[in-house]
Amino acid sequence: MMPAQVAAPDGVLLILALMLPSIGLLAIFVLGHSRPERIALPVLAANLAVALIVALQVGHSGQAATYRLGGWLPPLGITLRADGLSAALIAMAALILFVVAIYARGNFASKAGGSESRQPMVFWTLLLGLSTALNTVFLAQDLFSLFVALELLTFSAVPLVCLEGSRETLRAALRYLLFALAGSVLYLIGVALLYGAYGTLDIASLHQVTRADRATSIALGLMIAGLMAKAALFPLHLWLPPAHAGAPAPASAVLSALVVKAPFFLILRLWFDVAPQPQPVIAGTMLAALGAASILVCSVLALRQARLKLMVAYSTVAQVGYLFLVFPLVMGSEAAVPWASIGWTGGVLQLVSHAFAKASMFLAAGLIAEAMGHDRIDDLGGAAEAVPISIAAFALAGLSLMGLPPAGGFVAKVMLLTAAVVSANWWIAATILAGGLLAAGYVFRVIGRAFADPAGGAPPPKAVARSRELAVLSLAGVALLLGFLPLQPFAYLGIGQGGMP
Amino acid sequence: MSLLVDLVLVALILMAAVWTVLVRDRRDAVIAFIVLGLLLSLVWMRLYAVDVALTEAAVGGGATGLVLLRACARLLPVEAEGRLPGPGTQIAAGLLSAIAAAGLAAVVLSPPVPYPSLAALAAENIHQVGLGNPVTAVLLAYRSLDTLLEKVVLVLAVIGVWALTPDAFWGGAPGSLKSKHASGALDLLARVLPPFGIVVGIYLVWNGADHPGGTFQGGTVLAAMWLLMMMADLADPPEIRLKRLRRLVVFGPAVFIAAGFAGIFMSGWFLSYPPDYAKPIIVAVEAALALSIAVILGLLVAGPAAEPPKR
Amino acid sequence: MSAPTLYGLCAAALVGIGLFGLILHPTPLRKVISFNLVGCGAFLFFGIAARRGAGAGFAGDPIPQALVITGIVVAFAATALAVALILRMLEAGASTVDAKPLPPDDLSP
Amino acid sequence: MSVVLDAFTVITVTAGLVFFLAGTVGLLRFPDALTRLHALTKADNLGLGLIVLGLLPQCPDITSALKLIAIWVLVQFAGASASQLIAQFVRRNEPGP
Repeated sequence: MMPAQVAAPDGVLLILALMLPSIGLLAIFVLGHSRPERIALPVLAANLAVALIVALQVGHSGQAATYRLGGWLPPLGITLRADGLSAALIAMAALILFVVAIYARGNFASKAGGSESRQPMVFWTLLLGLSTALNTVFLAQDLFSLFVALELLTFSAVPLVCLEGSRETLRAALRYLLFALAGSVLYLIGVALLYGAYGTLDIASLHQVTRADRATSIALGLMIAGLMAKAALFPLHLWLPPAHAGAPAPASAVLSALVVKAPFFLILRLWFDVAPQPQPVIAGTMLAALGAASILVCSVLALRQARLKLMVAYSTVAQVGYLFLVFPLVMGSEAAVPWASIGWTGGVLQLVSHAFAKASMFLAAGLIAEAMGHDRIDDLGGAAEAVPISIAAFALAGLSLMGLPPAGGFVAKVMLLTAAVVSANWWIAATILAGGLLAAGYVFRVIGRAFADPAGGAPPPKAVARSRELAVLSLAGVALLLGFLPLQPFAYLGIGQGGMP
Repeated sequence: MSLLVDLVLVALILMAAVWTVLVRDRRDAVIAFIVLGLLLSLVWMRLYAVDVALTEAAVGGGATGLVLLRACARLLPVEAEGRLPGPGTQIAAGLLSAIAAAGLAAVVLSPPVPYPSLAALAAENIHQVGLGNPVTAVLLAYRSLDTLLEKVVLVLAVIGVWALTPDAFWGGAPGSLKSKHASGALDLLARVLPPFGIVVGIYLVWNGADHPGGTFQGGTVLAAMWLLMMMADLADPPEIRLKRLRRLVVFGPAVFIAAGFAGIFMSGWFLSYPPDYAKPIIVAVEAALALSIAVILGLLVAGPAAEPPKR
Repeated sequence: MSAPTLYGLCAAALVGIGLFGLILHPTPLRKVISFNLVGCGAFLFFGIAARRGAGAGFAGDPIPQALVITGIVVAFAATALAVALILRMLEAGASTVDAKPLPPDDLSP
Repeated sequence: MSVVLDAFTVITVTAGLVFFLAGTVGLLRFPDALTRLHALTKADNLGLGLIVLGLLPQCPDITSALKLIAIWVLVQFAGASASQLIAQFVRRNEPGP
């Protein structure tokens, strides 16, 4: 097999998606600059441009963009590939990272002329690390490269949790790290078994050869179990609330909006592209049952939280639970291919709209805490006057979580609900409705308190920069705009699906 | 006879593993783990994976063991040994682990026929990169993206460890690795060994193109020499703000990325090498990487800064 | 029984023993050591895949061998990060380090 | 000629193994750390020396022979230093008899 030595391949943008953020983080590290945001922001802007161009190209050509590293064909070499889903997700990640970066200038911009300080340097390098990691997770087609991508994600995310350095955040970071490492090693064992069984780790090649035998089931079971721990699916969610609540607001936003989605995306890939068809019904039902448990248990826990950030963090576990409802819904649908079913489309839309809504919510929670000096929900009286735009953004994002029109979460949840009804999965339909009601409960609790009169003797709220409030609002706006999508499977997400090169 | 050796080795490994988990004292557990690492490098020799054996001995047993032992020493006064959970949890944990092990054993006992392998493909293409060591060909050519991304992981790990520096000490040096008790033997070792170690490290990198060896193995030996000198107080841990230090960390990954982009112009693909120059480019990249790996491993062992920067 | 099969069973046992330690031990350092045990088992699975895939003049399939080398280095970096976190947490004054869930109000904003 | 060399190798390597065995027995049987160290280092250094000596005639070229000798020298040096360090540790923790 000669490597195909073709000149100037057009998938070279995929390389830039991986390399630009890496180069940026190396540059910040080596320059020891006093103002790392001056490197990070342009890099994230360029990353956004690259992601958008890739997404447009994929849509324009109607084909997946691929790139073979070093010209080596799989199974020997590694392929990067942007199908419709991957392209949409790298664009989503790049957009959220960029807006978060604009917001984070308020937290981590350093003084001109000073020497390098810890928090800005660490935050901006790791934010770029996350960008590399997410782009790799969404684009790589090789199960071991995906392992390295997951490690990139872990190593970028964990130190962000304990950036502040308090005892509680350090403990939360350590617990996160232990869960993430346990997840990685289970995933790695699965990779080893798959290589032993098929002699390839390329997803497209595996798609064609996997058999429904014991080795494959055990390998995929271990990998999915490991990824479940990383995606904080009930009952493996214990690490998430303290970690996401303890991180600084911009880091929480990225962790909740994007980082927990990466392992779910990989489960989706394993389930639809690697696992032998048809997938076992019992496994799909189990995943959905755990998802339903996440929704119900963690929504109730969110209702009972006294702190705003912890409430938002518990809501993340609940909202990620919705994603796992997809598996039995797709199996129960009559669509010829998964991505033509409304269950699958609803799941993807839930992923994207939750990402925007939750990023907006955490950033809003950060501004509210900055303005009020605390984030105790019961004492939020007067917040609506102090930071009206943030409260508005919080409420708009909340619409998406509840699944009320006209938010993106509404379209997603209606699709999931319809799929549940059509496939006669009544318990799933009931869970979706109950989850929406519970979400309404915890969102309105905050909004209600925010419009109350300020408590006597409370210190006057501090002002926050308008540009940061607008950044928050823009994310909530995107979550809202997604609500105007038609209630049907999108051709775009189906581009290049099926694991075929 | 040959299988007897394997049986004895497996028995020793299982003993070390059980000891690692069950022994009460934390330090004993670490020592058992280091013994396990050395036994495992023998296993890798038995599996004819010499490159892995070298890496396991150097990184898996050596560097990991050093990090864990240092942790034990510093944890000693502070942390109480934890209380184990009740018998119910223990039995459940045992059952779960036993089921996992049994499932994996079942997979091992029913291998596919014929056994799949990429050895033939790797052999067919190795002339294009001009290397004699197929493992190096995989790491630096066929699957070079993994190796490149893993370098980014290492840099992120350094940043992650440094992120744990208390704010007042940012820019300063990690805590001294020096032993509390002066030792003539250690001092002598740290003076005599490094010249040999550096030669061995360079040899391993150079040799890695065609024979077992390579960047990690060589880089780890170099790191070990640096750490030895720090432990004997012949070298101070460097201040983390130093530009020179940061350049050394980034040097390898930067050269690798640059070679990758050069590949686009020279032979069409990112991380491809023009056949005539493949070997010199790969050896140059490996040399740069080995230097950075040595520094990074040393920094990871040394830990976050523990004193304020000097004026 | 062939040597790779024997070592494969050894790998399965290592994973089991490591998982047991990971669940059993409440202290994070012991969890990290147990994680490394599981990791060793995972690497050995690649090792037997390599040995069983010997051919084309190589005594082992070089691809899994290379993957193990990458994996060992990543596992080391993870161990170093975890150990640094453990030590920093104790410096920050945590008297206990058990992994019980925090009470809900234990986090400052 | 080669028969003589092979016989030499067999005899010296076997002798080396006997020393290793003696060292191991000493490690297990001697009463305290210092005497165990004594048994271990003396016997193992000699054992390794004999094995290296026995293998020298089997080397295909001079480089391999030099590598073998280098291994012996380095192990000697590392072993001596390590046992020094262990002995110092023992002395600090258990005040001598």
